[in-house]
Amino acid sequence: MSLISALAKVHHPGQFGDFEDKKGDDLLKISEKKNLLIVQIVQFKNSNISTDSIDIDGLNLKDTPLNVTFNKNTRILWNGPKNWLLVSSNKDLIKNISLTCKETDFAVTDLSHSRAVIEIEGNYAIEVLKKGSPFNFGVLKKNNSINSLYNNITFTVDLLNDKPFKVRLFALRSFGESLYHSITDSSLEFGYENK
Amino acid sequence: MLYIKCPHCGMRSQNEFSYGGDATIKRPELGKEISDQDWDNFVYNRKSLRGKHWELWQHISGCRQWIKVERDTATHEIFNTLKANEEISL
Amino acid sequence: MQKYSVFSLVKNALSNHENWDLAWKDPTPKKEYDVVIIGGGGHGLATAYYLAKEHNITNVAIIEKGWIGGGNVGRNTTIIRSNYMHDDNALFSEFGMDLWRRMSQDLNYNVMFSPRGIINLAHSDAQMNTYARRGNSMRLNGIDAVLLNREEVKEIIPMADFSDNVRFPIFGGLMQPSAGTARHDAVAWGYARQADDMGVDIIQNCEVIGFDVSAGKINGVRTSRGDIKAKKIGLCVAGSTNILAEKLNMTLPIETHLLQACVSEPVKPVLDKVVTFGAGHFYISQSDKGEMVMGGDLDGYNSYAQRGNLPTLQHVLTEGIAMMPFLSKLKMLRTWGGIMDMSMDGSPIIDKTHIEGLYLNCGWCYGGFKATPASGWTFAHTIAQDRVHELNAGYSLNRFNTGHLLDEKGLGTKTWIS
Amino acid sequence: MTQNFRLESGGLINRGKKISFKFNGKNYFGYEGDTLASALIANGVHLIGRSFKYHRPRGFFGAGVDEPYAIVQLYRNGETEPNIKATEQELFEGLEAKSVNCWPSVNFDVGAINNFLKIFLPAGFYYKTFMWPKSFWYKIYEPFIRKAAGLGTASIKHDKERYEHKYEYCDLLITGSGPSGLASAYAAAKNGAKVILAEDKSRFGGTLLTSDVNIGNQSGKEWADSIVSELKEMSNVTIKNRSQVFGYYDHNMLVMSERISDHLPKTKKYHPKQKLWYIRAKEVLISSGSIERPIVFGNNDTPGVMLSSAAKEYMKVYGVLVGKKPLIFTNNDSGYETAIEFKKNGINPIILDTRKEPQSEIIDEAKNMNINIKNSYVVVAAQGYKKVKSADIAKISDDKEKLGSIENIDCDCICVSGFWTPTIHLASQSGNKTKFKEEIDAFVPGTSKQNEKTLGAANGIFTLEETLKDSFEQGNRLSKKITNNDNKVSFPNVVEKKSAVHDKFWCVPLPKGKNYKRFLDFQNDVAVSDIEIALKEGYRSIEHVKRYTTLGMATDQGKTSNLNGLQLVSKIENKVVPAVGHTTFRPPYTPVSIGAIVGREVGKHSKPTRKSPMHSWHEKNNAVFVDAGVWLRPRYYKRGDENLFEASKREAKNVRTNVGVCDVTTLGKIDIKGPDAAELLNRVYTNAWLKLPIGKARYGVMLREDGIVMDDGTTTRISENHYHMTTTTAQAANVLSHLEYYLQLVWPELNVNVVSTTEQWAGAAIAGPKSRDLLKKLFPKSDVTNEGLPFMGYIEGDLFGVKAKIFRISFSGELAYEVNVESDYGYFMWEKIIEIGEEFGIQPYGTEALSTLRIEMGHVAGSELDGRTIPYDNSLEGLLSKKKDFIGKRSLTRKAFAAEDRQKIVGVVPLDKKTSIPEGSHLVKDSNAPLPNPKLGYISASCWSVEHDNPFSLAILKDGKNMIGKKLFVMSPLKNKVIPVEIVSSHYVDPKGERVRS
Repeated sequence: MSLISALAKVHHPGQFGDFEDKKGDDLLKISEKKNLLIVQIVQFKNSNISTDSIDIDGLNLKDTPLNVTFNKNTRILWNGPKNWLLVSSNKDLIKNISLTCKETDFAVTDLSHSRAVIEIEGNYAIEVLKKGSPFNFGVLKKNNSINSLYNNITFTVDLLNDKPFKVRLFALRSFGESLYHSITDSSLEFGYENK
Repeated sequence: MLYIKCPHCGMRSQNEFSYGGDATIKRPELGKEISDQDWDNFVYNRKSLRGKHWELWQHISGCRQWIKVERDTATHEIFNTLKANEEISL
Repeated sequence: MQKYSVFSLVKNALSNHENWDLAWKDPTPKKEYDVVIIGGGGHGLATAYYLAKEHNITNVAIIEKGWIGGGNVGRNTTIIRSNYMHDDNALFSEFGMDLWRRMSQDLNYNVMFSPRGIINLAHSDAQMNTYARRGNSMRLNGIDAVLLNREEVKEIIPMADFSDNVRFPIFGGLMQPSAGTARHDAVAWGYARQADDMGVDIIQNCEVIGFDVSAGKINGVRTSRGDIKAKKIGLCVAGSTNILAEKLNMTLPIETHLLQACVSEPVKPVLDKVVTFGAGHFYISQSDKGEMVMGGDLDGYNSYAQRGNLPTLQHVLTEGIAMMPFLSKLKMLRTWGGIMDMSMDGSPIIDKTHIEGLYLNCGWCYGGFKATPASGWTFAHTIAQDRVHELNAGYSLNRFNTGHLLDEKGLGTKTWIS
Repeated sequence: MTQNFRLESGGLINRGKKISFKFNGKNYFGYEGDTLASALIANGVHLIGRSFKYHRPRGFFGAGVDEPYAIVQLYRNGETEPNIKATEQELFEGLEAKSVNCWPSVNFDVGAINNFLKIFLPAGFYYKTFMWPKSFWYKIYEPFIRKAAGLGTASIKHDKERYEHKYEYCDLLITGSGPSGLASAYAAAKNGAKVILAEDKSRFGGTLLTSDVNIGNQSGKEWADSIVSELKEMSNVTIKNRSQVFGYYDHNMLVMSERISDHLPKTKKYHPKQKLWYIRAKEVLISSGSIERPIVFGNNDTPGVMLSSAAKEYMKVYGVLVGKKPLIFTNNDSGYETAIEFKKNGINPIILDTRKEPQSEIIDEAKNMNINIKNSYVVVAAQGYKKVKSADIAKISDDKEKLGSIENIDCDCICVSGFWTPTIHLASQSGNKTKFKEEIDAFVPGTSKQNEKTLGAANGIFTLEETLKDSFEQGNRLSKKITNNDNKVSFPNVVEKKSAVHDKFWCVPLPKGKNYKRFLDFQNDVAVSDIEIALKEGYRSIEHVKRYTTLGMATDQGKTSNLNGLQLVSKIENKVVPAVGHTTFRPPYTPVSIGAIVGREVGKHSKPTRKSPMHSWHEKNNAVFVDAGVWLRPRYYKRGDENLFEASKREAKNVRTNVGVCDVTTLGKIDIKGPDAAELLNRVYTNAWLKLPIGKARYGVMLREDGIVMDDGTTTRISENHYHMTTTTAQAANVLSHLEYYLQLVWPELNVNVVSTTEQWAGAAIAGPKSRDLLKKLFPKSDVTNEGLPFMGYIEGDLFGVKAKIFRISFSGELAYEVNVESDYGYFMWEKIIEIGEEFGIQPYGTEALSTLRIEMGHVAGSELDGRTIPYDNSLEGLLSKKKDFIGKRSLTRKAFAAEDRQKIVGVVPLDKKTSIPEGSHLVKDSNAPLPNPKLGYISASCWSVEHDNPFSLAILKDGKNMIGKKLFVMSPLKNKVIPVEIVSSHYVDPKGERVRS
């Protein structure tokens, strides 16, 4: 059986846009991130459990805006009050989450297939985002994440690194190709390399 | 473009939100007898004040929370925002 | 009254234009009138005109907070049409179309009614069917309507996007050939001039402060220029309806919202139809001056500000370019915002109220300008006869209670969604 | 070719680089750094176009954004753009421009006949005539008038340029790089604030480029250059030229258009032509300077009459003389500066000063240079048609009412200065209530409304020292508020010449017996006499005057005319200017290209497109797609030469006889979890939900509070506290928001989480009598018998190693299932279904066949649930619980909703069983009745019934319940059709619903 990722039809290797004479981190690198575990974890309103005591892959659930708690494999993005988006390369983690976050207190929903994920690396990555998102990226620090929108498509931004920038963008899967177009089109001015 | 303070996420641009109208209208309790007039007041009739009023927005491209915003309808100035579960004090 | 004509123009030219009469006077308010109309917009002026002309009631004052014609009649996209689905809306508007066709002559004022036709573009078969439902309804009501296929649309408006690089291809459209535009300011001024001539007092810079109501009856109105008595008062203040309703302790099925419009720089004639986009909300026509007159969605939140924000216009113009890509190269010259009564079913209210002698004319949503003559005519009738005319019977206030709604769009009570 | 009007040296142009261009077909050259205007003037070209109404000759009036009439049609890189201001367009190699609003040429323009008829064409003339005969307005007069108006020509070709947007945030946005802009930016930047400095022109420095001042022992320009280069080096500063901040919106959001490529022969590949910046600034400093006011006199629109500041700018910036016999007409010292500049370049100007005995340093300097100065003198009228040849001048009395005898003096240009008007547009847009400042006869900003401050000339401060002082201070103060730094910048020594007080004089009286047109608005041909007529006729509010005469409504938006218009009204009405008021300033400050406002969301990308994981399979298999909202769905799969009708009939038939598969991924899916999930469903759906067993699905309808049907769908109980809800494609987002609304605001006590899982699952509907046989092969390990998986049952299965959800639900009315797998496996699932289904004769079917199937079954969908119908209308009243309350229930008791003869869904069959019934037709009793013919109902959906092989439609019909068996007419006047029909039950196929349970 074959898996077909959200951007399989549009993401092709190569160099595009105004890429000539550009190298290193001045040339943007764009890739699709596939096969990630993406899980929404929501704590119910009447739940009394302290989320600090929850341990998922060694990470806590912190109810702090912008906050990302992370380790090598896993990043837990604050998604709203008592609401997190866990993103992990460790697919088996889902079992662990279901055991840790009991259904009397938490709603755990696997959304792994519901997102298209684009990663952009390079000095101009934030400049690309500024072309379509009204968010004030001046306040987004390394290991922060936000939900906002890009050219009218709702998306999540996770800033993994800032020197040079490395950001992961999540959009609903069916919008993936449109967001991909928007992002790559905005990147033409800087030139980009598809990985 | 309005700049709205989401009580959960902080200052965000209006296009992350969708509008929800008058925040002071309370839905009558389910199963309770209610007069025609009161029902019409709930479904249709609106004060639509000029000046300060409370309104709902949903942070639809953010944390998806419904919030309450005190805004001046004549100047668009925003004075206060509250979470869904916080009561408006008029 | 001086009659306007080519001859009067020549005559006055030869006397250096020094002998033109006042179009309307600037009277001091009297203590009492038979009827007071609040609001010197198109509808208020038309109401006074028809009160005098059709019902011989001339002891009438129009009181206006600012200057006449300064509300939505002075800030709209001037579209006139009767392409409605619901009978009540269609028959009312078509009655108005007849008044439009005669208006310049009736008023002896060229309102430049230009029946150039309106086309609503359709972008799917499903939409063609929705338009067919409306168009057939119009035809059965005796209103002109033509269903156009893609080729026919292309013939008439070749500048629309018929290329392959289009998100929502054009399938066809519904055209009302007799629809069109008019010079909006002239409508207000024309009505004002005639009403004034028949004895109506047009009182500008006069703000309503409160009402004199006792035992369920209206006795008069308190204004910034003194108290004025009247047995009958007509409220005609789209955009400020909620404010005055509050002074009367009434809560109405209306919210006040902001709608923006804009014009491009003038260019030579290129578009001779009114066109609306079917895959969104955008409408356009070209004025006699050459400006592209464009509008679309509400700003989407309650507002009295008469000033909008750019993202709404960006959204509207995005649809404009999607429909007619050449617009991209034109420049936006002027933008403005109007505040309007958004009623809870998208249709207006012309009715008596629970207060004897108080009459209500409001809730015009986007469609007030085209309704000016029919609204004035039926409102005058309702005030003069103290009963609704069959043309405005459907525009009752209690329809929200009885459920006899006139919802053309099916959007319900979220008035900010357009 | 030599440039007769180019100075030997001087200016900021690059004389080393010649640039050739074409104007009205003739070749010229200019230099790098020229505008089209400066290059044309250098070549002695002054006739540019014709005015709007009278077609009078038009030249140059200004040197920048305030230009009212030097408007051309521009040709660039195979494209053309109308209404370009020659004063703003920078010269590029190969530029071509043509005059507008003239025919056959700008030199000989037939429209100029209007000029001779002008006494018959006063303000508002068209309201008074063109009314007879009635039909002539639209047919004859209007087309004629429209043709005459309009300036340039729009090409209807699609725009190939890119336009981009940028959202930016900063501490201080500073608009304009003149002395106040530079000083405040510098002070703020030194304090570490994040600064954006925007300059409309290509050169930074504003008036410092042309004024004769000294700052810190440098010339104004040198000082500006040094500040600019320092600012450019600072990482906290963004400094942008060719960038106009044109709009000040709510919450300190300003919008700026950056012209990235307009000055280049063509736009660089992958780069935008223009970029629109949405800037949210903590503080805004408006340093937009001021615009010189004209003085109004006879024929003041003749080419060669221009602003004195413009004449100076042409000399100092472009090394161009606007004339060789200049007459300077001024009421203040600015005119002297221009005269001095002429004199320095070897030209002898004459100054006419309205003032009697003004004294100042500048005047002394002019006197010392032996410049001819005539005090208490005015220009009565310019003479010359296409170019100023001479001027009628006269002495004016001290009260400025009476003119002395008229003399005529030779001149080739008249440079006018009527003092300065602060550019307050942005402050006014911000909501600042502006106030009238008597000393300068102009409006200045009042109390700040948002976080904005206005500096320098824009604030009515016209001395450099004061301007710089205030600007340094404000830049420091506002940045300190944000950064808490306090790095003071030392204040430089400023040397400037002191001016004398200006004369409050703006309009030259008409000499006796003369009838010169004295223009206020040059583009729209609005003269003093027009305003007089408007007032005489009672159009007295300034808004009425403006609208009646079109004063200030041209493409320059009255930048040089509004204030003089106000002065005139105030004089005639005998009111002070502020009592007359001014019209509101609205964005944009200058016209902005619509392409820039829209940005990159054009063409195919004007809206996002949503695609299912199986989209590429559909594409490969000849699917013809249909838009469902922003989703693309297969409408039918074309085989050979089939059309829509044939293909959908084939596909539908195959479902009824064999088995079909349809992509239903687009249906909204909402995952509902929590202890109170059942309670939530019970409140939002009209039927009962508390007792739904695990592993079972149920159909539900939800209403809006006003009783109208909002959506329908099935919801399945997956486990104790876990439900899987489906919605229609169209309402998916609304339903989720609706649930969140009730959970967060109305019933916060319910512990439920809702989240969209639409994209998590790829969905395939498998329908038809052979669907179970297929299912058995797809899921050999599962029990999919009627007992193991009954109608409305749910199980989980294993599709060749992929976990699947199997729902036994049916939209087609056939035995049917819906299989969901995780989206990455969607394509795999689909291929497997097609592959294994082959032996059962499977065919994919699209939305059109889906419609056919649901219509003949009488299932309601979007065309019936159209936001106007209640459950009863759709025969869904059986789903209304009597025992419990639910959203919208109370509204259903209303009179019209409960009426006996309420509309209801019925079936419609043509009597001849042949004629297709167009959707959108109406049902009437009598097809020959006079109009308006009462309509009894309408056709909501039509199909060709594959079961009965004849046309069948659904209709919403008044008193439908009692109409079954009746004969009516379907009418579609649009299609010229009258079809006799019989009303039947809406359930045309399998009315008892046996197939779905088989």
